[in-house]
Amino acid sequence: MTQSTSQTPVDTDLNLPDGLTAERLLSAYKTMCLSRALDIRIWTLNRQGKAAIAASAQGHEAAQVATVMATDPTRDRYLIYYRQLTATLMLGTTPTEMLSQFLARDGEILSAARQFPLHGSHPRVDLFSFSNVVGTQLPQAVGVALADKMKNRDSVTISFFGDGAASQGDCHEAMNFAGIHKLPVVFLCENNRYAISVPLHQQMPVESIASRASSYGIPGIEVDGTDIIASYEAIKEAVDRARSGNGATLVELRVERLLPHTTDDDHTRYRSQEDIDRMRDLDPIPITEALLKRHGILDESTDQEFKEWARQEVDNATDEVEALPFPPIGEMYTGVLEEPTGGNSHA
Amino acid sequence: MTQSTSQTPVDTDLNLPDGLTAERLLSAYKTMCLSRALDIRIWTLNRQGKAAIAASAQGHEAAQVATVMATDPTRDRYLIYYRQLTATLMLGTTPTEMLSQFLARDGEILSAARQFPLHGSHPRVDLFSFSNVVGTQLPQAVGVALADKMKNRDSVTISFFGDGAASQGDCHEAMNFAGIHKLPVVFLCENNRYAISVPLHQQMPVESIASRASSYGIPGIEVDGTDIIASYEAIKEAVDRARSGNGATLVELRVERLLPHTTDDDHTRYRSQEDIDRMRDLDPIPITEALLKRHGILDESTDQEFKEWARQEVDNATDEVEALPFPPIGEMYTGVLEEPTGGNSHA
Amino acid sequence: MPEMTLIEAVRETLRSEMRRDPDIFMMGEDIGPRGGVFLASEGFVEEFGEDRVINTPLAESSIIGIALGAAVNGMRPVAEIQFADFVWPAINQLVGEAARVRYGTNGGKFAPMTVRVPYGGGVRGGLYHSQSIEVLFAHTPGLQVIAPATPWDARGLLRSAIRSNDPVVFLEHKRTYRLVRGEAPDDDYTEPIGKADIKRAGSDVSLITYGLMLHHSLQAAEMVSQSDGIETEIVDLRTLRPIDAETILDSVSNTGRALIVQEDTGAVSVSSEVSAIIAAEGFFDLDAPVMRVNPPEIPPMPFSPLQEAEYMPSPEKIADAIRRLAEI
Amino acid sequence: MPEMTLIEAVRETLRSEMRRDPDIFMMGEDIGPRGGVFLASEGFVEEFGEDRVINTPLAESSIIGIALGAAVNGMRPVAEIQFADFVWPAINQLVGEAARVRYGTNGGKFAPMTVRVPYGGGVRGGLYHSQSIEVLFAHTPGLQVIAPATPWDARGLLRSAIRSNDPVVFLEHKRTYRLVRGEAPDDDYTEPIGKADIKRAGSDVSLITYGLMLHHSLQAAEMVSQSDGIETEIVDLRTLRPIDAETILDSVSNTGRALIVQEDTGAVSVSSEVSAIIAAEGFFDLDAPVMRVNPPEIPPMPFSPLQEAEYMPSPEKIADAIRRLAEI
Ligand SMILES: Cc1ncc(C[n+]2csc(CCOP(=O)(O)OP(=O)(O)O)c2C)c(N)n1
Ligand SMILES: Cc1ncc(C[n+]2csc(CCOP(=O)(O)OP(=O)(O)O)c2C)c(N)n1
Ligand SMILES: [Mg+2]
Ligand SMILES: [Mg+2]
Repeated sequence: MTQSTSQTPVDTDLNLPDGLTAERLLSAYKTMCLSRALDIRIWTLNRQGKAAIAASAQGHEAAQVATVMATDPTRDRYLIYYRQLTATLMLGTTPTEMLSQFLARDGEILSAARQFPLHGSHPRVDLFSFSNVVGTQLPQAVGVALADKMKNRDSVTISFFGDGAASQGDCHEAMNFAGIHKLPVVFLCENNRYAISVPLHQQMPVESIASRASSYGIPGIEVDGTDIIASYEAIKEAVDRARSGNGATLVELRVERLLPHTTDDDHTRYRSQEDIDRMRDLDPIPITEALLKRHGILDESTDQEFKEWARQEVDNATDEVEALPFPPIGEMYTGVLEEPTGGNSHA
Repeated sequence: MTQSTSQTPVDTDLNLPDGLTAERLLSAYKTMCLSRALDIRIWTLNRQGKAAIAASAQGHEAAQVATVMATDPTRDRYLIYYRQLTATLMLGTTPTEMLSQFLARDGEILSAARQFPLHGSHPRVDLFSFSNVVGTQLPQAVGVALADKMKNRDSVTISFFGDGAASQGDCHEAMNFAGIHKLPVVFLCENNRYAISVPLHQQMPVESIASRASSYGIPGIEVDGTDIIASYEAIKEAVDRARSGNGATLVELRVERLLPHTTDDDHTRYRSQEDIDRMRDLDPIPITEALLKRHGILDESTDQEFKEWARQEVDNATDEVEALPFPPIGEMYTGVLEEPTGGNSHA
Repeated sequence: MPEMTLIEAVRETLRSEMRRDPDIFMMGEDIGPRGGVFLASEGFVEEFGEDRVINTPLAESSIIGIALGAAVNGMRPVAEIQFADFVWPAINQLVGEAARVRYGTNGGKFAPMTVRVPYGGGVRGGLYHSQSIEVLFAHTPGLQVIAPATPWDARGLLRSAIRSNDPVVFLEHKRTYRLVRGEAPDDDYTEPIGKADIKRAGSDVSLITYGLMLHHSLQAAEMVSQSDGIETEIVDLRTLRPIDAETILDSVSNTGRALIVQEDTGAVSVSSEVSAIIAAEGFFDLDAPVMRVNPPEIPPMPFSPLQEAEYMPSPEKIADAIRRLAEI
Repeated sequence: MPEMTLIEAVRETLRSEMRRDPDIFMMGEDIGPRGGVFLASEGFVEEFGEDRVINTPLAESSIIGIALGAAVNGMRPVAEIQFADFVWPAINQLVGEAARVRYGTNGGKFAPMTVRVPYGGGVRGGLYHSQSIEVLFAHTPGLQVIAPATPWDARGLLRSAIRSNDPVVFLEHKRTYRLVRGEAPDDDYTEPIGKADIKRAGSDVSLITYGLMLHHSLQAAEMVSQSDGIETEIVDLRTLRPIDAETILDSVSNTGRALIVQEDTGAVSVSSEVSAIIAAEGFFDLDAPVMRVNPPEIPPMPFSPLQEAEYMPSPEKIADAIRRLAEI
């Protein structure tokens, strides 16, 4: 996969957009490698009967690291859905935290293993996902942004969603409200051309989701989500716009879903061989690897080092998590409402 | 109201669009007069404590007669909402039928007085409205059109809706599906700039609802809904497109709501005097009257005759309906589900 | 103390809470210059500004979804659904999402939000302005459901609702808005969520009810007291989730007879649950079947005035049921 | 006769009905080439074409709203909601609209439509792939709600549902899909909507249940029969609206004891209603309180495997409840 691209001659004249450095790109690529290794492991754990279900981020990695680089995890907010494994890692979650979700282990940090993987909320970064119900996060993200605007905070809210979610009424209502009130939110669509098995042309009569932005008086940008730099630029522009009080943007990142929808799915039922073949060329890992190598940011030995490191991290995390027990049964009974004695409060 | 316009010199060179004749226009105008007289009476009956609630069609009359003229009541289908009094009359319902809804009388033909006025279904023309829940008719209309397409019928479905309904998720989902499947439906928005008291700029960040058509791969047309001919042309084009198998259209008719939202409302709470004054110039009755007179289609005596006829019709209907009893109490218990003995069936 | 109507109690509570806590804001259709279709926020946009009194587009799912997002991010939204009949598009965000935020994040996020829902019939509202919609909410873990019947309770419970750190569905019966008057002072009292209230003492029959039916039941109780000397104890549930089983069972243990009166249709409803509580935990106290007065199993409720009147459980029908139960 | 799984019974019924009546069509997410996520329509798009097996966008409200529109215009749509947990966005079109079309038009329009909803837990589905959502539907006049537990009933009742001229919510328990096998012949039998079925005869305790819990209850009944000689009569509701009060009351009149077992949380639920029916109309037959086995009042249900197992009413827990009730 990497042999041919590593032959490309080095071109050091890469013009990086504001805020992006060779170091940041390299570190993002490292996270992409980690995400891929973890993703593969999770799939394996499912096949071994250890993980009940998994949705994979394979194909979405460049888009997701670009998103995080374009934002500020110390103050921004991220409403993810199940496919943002790479983004969560890039935001500083650990492979152990992520794996203990898939294996539903004690101490699972997002939801105490009450929820599917990648659902719940994180204590260190403001990343959360309340449910599996596709599209619900869009109005919620708008409300989060509304609160920030009301409180004069300079946070930006990123609402991840898929092409499937774009058909939901909630998507329309959310974008409309954000447009009216010029809210600091970025609607970030990872368009992988499929909602499970339903191809784009059965989901919508238009080619581009971003083109719908005009219905909501906001800018829309469509970008190649396998291009880490172009993605960064588009998202950065949107984030800057939001942060400077100029409202929402709809960004559409065109990516490929390299694996079936989840471990429960078999995409050969509904994807043609041609389609499957075509998508393989759009794997963002070799594409980014080639890009970085071409510009002298990455060399072969660093690349091998990263990949070895990623494997090691994932091995360690697997050992660690597999040794953990399931959450104590009794814990399931608590926390439906605030406990009478204290508990959380805004006050 | 009519004196100044009757002075306008006659211009017989009016170029009427296909399908529209002087006779049709005259008869449409006559229905507008009837609708207006009935509308005024209904408001009075409410003020007398006889009609529980009424929404008025005043201001929407030209748009609604144009819509009916552009369609074919013998085969088309009309999903109305509460503001289509003029359209229902134009479709051949009688003032008596309409009044017995407002007064909830025995024999009320749309819903047996179970529902608010203009809700239920009509036995002679395929006009119906299942609920007061704004926006629900849009997916239903799409389903109706889908059935026609499946059965290879040449019916067109007209889905009336207001600017308020355009914000509902159902509006997005309906138009999207119609776009995908190229269904024979016309989305007919009577945009009167208010959803009860909420003005357009608090409902949406864009100027035109029709502009959203591009999100659904369908044409959008915006037209002055006080201009009966322009409205007819726009709708006719949409109906023809639907009937010839070329799919849906979104037509936006700009109209004014001349009265408060319903008899329960007081629009001086939220409309400026300037806004109220401005709207008075956009009353479609004098506008249409002037147009027809200008082109020699209507003369003063015919106009007086129409208006006198309308008053008489409404008086007769009022007498007739007021003499009717309320529906028998026992009837409320039947018809929730098909009665075991026979009842309706597709078979 | 001055009397006020129930809608006044709601409005004054909203006003004083908005003054007290700048994190509270309101959103809903027509709540701005129009003051809400029931005038619950009359004059509010003038006092608190457009940022805290947000006129929304006609889109209920987003009203709740946006309120939810704001709630988990430090605000205390009070959302208005204009009529209960229009809450259905918002169910996904309310029952599916808001109810489960605290549990699903293991307390990482929580949603202090109040959803005000004018509901109920007897107002010539026909099939789509008369519905009772409490069943699903009362069934859902993670929600609190309040249905006050008096200005006092409306005030004390709306305060508790707004100050709660979890979602509350606050049901206001439209017919009671201007019909019911009572004391509801401006001092800072609250009523506890989850506690029923004995609105009339009696030793012969326990009548459990809520909302408008409390008032019909109080009338019925006077009727049977005068005509037959039957003394009815009336338990006003006030909160439909959680239901106060203790107060219900206490009352039934004194009377031995239970009648549940409800405006909503009976099948799989709040009256079913109250009956089930008694049948399980109060069984040995019972001298007679647990009876219910529910309207007929047809869509609530016809627009026709005679049919609407027939639909509602009237004081007379309730009185008859009390008499029948007392005789068993 | 050959045995088949419950999902096979569903699939074969859909197939034979689609062959029988050209007005039937299907719509839903992934029902095309994917064959539905549970393979209920495997091979259908190949046989019936894209016009009759419509892959929809991810938009539940429109799935039901469009099905409703098609139904009132001469078709018989069978809509699939992929998981019950995703039915909430469609509630407005289903409960608010479809349920009231016949009544609200005084019979002028009616909606012969079936909405298939895979529901229930015990499948490691976590909070959003495990829900039971029957309460609101079972409460709503104008809907028919079916919840079969065996391939035979699935087949006979799905036929009745599709052929009904009014809307049906057809609940298929996901855990039963491949777990439960039984006879379900291809001959054209139907089972009546609204009739419960005695799945086990017994004279000591009446156990009323439905769905997956039927199977747990049958196991429990064998356990207590062998260990304690207690004979449990098991009433499988099969239809949740209308509930078959007669069969329930008949059984209770023989046993004098009633236990209701349900997977859904108990407050304001189907088990409440069954209890209320017995407490009102079977009271004088009762020798003991009406008892219920419900899961805890927490959001159904944790993803963690041990917690999920704890959540579900197990055969052991049901057996314990039978023993306790029989001893009173
Ligand atoms: C409201 C709702 N309907 C259906 C589902 C089942 N489902 C889960 S993911 C999915 C497809 C989502 O597609 P998309 O939004 O494109 O995201 P992707 O998985 O492609 O990243 C569906 C239909 C759901 N989770 N929520
Ligand atoms: C879903 C829903 N929400 C709220 C209402 C209350 N309501 C009735 S009419 C209306 C405004 C509708 O405005 P629009 O669609 O522009 O129609 P118009 O009355 O202006 O013709 C509102 C908010 C409703 N009927 N349905
Ligand atoms: Mg996708
Ligand atoms: Mg309007």
